[in-house]
Amino acid sequence: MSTLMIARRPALAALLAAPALVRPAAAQSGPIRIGVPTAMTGTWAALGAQVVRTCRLWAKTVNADGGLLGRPVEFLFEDTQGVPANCLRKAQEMVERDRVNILLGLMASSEALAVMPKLAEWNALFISSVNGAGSITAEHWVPNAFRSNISGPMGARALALWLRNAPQESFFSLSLDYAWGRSSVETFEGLLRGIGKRSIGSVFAPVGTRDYSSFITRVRQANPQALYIALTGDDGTAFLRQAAQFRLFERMPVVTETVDMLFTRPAGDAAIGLVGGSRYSFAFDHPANNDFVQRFRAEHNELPDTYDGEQWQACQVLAEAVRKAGRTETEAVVAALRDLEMTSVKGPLKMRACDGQAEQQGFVVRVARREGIPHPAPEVIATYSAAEVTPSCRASSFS
Amino acid sequence: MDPLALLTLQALNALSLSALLFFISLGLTLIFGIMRVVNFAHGALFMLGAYVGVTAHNASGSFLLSLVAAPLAAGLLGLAFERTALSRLYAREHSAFLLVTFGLALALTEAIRLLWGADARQAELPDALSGIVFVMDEPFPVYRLLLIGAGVLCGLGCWAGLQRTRLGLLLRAASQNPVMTAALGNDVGRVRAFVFALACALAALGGALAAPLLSASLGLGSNVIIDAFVIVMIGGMGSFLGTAAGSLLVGFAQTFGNYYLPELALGMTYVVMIAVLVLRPGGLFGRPE
Amino acid sequence: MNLSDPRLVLAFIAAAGALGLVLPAHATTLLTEALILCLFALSLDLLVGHARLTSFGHAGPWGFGAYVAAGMLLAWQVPLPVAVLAAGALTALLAIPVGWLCVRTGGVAFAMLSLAFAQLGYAVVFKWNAVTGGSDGLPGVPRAGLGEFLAGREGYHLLVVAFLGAAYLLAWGFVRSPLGRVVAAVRENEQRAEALGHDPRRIRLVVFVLSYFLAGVAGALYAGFARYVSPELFFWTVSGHVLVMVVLGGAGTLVGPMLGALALFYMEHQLSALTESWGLALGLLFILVVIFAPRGLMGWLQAWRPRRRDA
Amino acid sequence: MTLLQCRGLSRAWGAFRAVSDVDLDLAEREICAVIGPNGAGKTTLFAMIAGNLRKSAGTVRLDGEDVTGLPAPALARRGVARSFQITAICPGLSAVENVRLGVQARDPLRWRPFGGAARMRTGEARAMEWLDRLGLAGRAKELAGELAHGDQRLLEVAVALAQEPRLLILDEPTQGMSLEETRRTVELLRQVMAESATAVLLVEHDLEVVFALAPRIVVLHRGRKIADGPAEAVRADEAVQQAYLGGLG
Repeated sequence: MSTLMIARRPALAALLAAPALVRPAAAQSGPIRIGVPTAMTGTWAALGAQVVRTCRLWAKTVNADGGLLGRPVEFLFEDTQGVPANCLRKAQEMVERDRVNILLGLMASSEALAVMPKLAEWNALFISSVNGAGSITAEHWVPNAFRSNISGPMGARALALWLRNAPQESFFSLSLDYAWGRSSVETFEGLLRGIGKRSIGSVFAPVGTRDYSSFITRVRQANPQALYIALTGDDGTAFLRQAAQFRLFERMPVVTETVDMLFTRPAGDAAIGLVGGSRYSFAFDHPANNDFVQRFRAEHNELPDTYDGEQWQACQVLAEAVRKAGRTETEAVVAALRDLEMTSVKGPLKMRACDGQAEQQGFVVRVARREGIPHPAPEVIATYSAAEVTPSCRASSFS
Repeated sequence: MDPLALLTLQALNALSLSALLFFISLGLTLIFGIMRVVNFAHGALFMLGAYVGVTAHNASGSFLLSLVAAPLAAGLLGLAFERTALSRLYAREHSAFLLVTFGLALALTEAIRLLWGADARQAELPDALSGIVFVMDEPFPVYRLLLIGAGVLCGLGCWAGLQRTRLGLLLRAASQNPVMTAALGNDVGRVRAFVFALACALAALGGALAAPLLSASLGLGSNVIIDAFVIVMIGGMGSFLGTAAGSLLVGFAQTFGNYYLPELALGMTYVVMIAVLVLRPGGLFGRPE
Repeated sequence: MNLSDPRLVLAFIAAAGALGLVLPAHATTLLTEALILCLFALSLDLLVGHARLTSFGHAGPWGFGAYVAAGMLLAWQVPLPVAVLAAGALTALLAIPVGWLCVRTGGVAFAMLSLAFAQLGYAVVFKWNAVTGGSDGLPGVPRAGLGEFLAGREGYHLLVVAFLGAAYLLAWGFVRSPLGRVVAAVRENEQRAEALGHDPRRIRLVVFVLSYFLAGVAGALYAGFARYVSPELFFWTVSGHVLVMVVLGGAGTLVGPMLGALALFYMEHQLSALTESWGLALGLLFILVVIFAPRGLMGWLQAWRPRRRDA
Repeated sequence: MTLLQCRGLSRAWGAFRAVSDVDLDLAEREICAVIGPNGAGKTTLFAMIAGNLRKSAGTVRLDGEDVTGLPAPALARRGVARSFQITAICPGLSAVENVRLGVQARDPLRWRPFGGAARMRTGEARAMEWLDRLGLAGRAKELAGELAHGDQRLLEVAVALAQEPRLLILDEPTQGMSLEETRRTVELLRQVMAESATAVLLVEHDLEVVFALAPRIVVLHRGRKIADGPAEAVRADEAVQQAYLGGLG
């Protein structure tokens, strides 16, 4: 049983080698190489750390019982800092130097959008494990691209379905002025109309905003019955902390498209009461999920967060497709992925052929103080069927 | 919320942002004023201050102690860096400093990631500081009032230090004419070491004060440096008064800009910066080189 | 063996071209990107090395050239070489008003003004979703009108080598031309330059426009290379990066910055492949290089011969 | 034909009137020295004439053309060359390169962005001639910044002469030079003035040099012109002696 190998192929040898370095035919015998060009340093480092630790845990688990198709799984990690230019370079290098034809775990949506047009040229396939931008499986979709994770619009849809029987009527939206923020608010406002509620305005803070006081004052001035925010990472933490200091949440509940412990934990008590869609929750009671949570706590003695769960699911989807295809060539795995049905950490899942989007259940969670957990953590308060939360083929909105 | 309350609230918001920006840019203008050096590592030092502050606060339970620990740690690091690297470069061109501080920024950012890991860190404010006070029956955080107070206090303290004390005289003399100051028997090398350490300490103090608002995270460094550059440029490089004015100008421009025309906010700061630099290359209060 | 002898440098560039045909696929791709960065560093050296105008905003023309070329290639499928030259020309056109405002100042004020313009470019590109695709950028930039070979990896590599060689000759010729000598005079002593009948501001503007032209060409070549442009191209870290390449290589020698670009690109690539904390290693390396190699790599390489500063 | 015609030149900083109401005419090929105690306004007067300093009042006409408002580069292009009180040369370039820039200054194609290699060579040869005449040929390849102070002054004179100007302004050219260098400079200046149509305006404290070179002397005192005429007459003039020569016989 070969142990887990994280190959760091120094490019030095390759670049200086006069005759092209002949790579052993990896196709059928050697390890199954999976490329993960993600943000290990820089502003996205915390998210990248979750992707990397879960890939390592999954490889360890799979290799412990014989690997995939009898071959060990090997992840190649490269740091992109969340910058599309770096991601392109690293991904191309993995494809051309290390004969990688499977890419997972890209961090920023802009990185995914940069890599996707090249998949055909590289004859490689890409499974988005954490990217939320709706356009990945809509106008920018390309064959060989799939998405196992819940998209931004799907999260907003689940939230809207929960809000149908919530008392609040008027909503105000706050997000950052960039692609994900704008599409998230747009989708949410569309869904509000669908459930007979109204949006009384929205504001987009410039990227890099650190002080949210003027936006908190604006929300208070608009005085909605509920506030929708599309903020994550450092921005989410900063807003929650500052809004709590202004006692904003005593006036109105706040809801969000996706609740990650990544930004609710550093917000501390300020996050209690936050309701939102969830792309993955450790609290979802399901045998496959409980097994994963138990393994994760054994390895890291902390609860898996959004990006851990979604990366594990992406690996599960890939494994299922490879087993179904019986080999790892791109065309075979892509064919296997189309209309693939399986059970994942989020319950039943079906990879749609027409746009590669995984049809799966949607969850709504609330952050609360829970016994046995040192910091406020989400609990599942509603689940919605795949049919209810997944947009139609190649669409990112719900007509 | 009636318009007057709104205006007062926004003014207080702007003042608290200006105070934060003042702490951030003070260290940068001090270094530039005295040593004509642009410190690329300023953002990383600010981030270091946030991390050390949060860790000290959680360890000791006292927020005040974190406001001492952070500047101390960064000051010592600054002193060590100045003695080992910077002191060899004073005879060299500006670009040497730029590259050395760029190197320090890269190394320090990665060192922080290795020491504290990738996740954001935070500490809960003590109850005394996390309360609110009602301004025209609208809640306003006590912590932000403290920030404004600390900003004014630190501003007066630095102004008095520079204008009223012998050390202040020495610093100003060294900034205008290092050769002559040295000729008068002062060890300009030690003055520069002290100034660089003090500037690093101030950057870290800014970080420690910002931590309760932002929590300590790896993204802190890169955004802060741009605001600091803008303020120091608008106010006037090396001019203490200019930094205070620049902080207020940018604080109010961002707060009210974000409120009334958020669409243009991102580009507006730079338009203001270009206008000032074109009309007065030395900045509002600085003296052109 | 004088390292800045143009014939030697052109041979060096041609060798890089030939190497690209031999190396394994991914190594060629890396080399192509490195050569584009050489062109970018060369463009900045005209400003920093020859006019002693340290710019903190060289990502401005780089990003602008990339977006103009991407727009032309996506919208009208203009042949790539035409798009690259047109992008350079438009960047040079933009450089006239921008330059007129920047060159009236010097030292740090110039650095900050150039930084402000580049950040303004970042803000505009970030916000103008309809045209620039906002934060998602413009994916799928076609290598139009190049035909089968040139659009391929080796072909594009040779195209970049050709542009780099031409740019080097242009810069080398300019530096030695009568106007180039006047630029040196303005750099050395403005008062003397005025007494010789030259308006320092106008002379600096000429260098500024030429530097922005080459930076625009480099950006456009990058757009064709990566087939993707995003606002990050304008960010200040890119300006910091290319400035480090110039200073690391040795400002004012045209060849030095190109060496600096290769060295920095290669070090970053190697270190990030070997360790996650490549930032720590690279940062410490910069500090050591600045202290022990005062005039950068070129200074170090030519250490045994006193440098003649007629360049 | 009058080359230079200054009428009512004045310059004041607030209340302090550095130069007040000075008229000065200079014919082609005429050599005139301007003397006066320190602070008499000599350098200020020259700065106004050469366009380095804006005038508070007065007009300057060169070859009949009103050049009052023109900046220094425009005047330089009209044939005015000068050296400065504080030596202004290009320290990072070699001595011969400095002088070659002087030769290039009057070349119509001086701003060609490419080529011009042949022009460069002839320019450099011409520059070597000037360096030779000033005894600096030996140090042609050295960086100007590394030359001795006296040599740098010589070099600056060479650069000005290389421009083959119609009006040459020299601001204390021999200040800081050794006796030998001063003698060589005076000899060269006299030779150049004889050969070419260059008019010279000279500021100099060393009276031997003044009387050796300048047939005509203008005396400034507290910004006003108190004497203007042939050297002998001025030497005898009562007011000049009283104000400047301190009653020297």
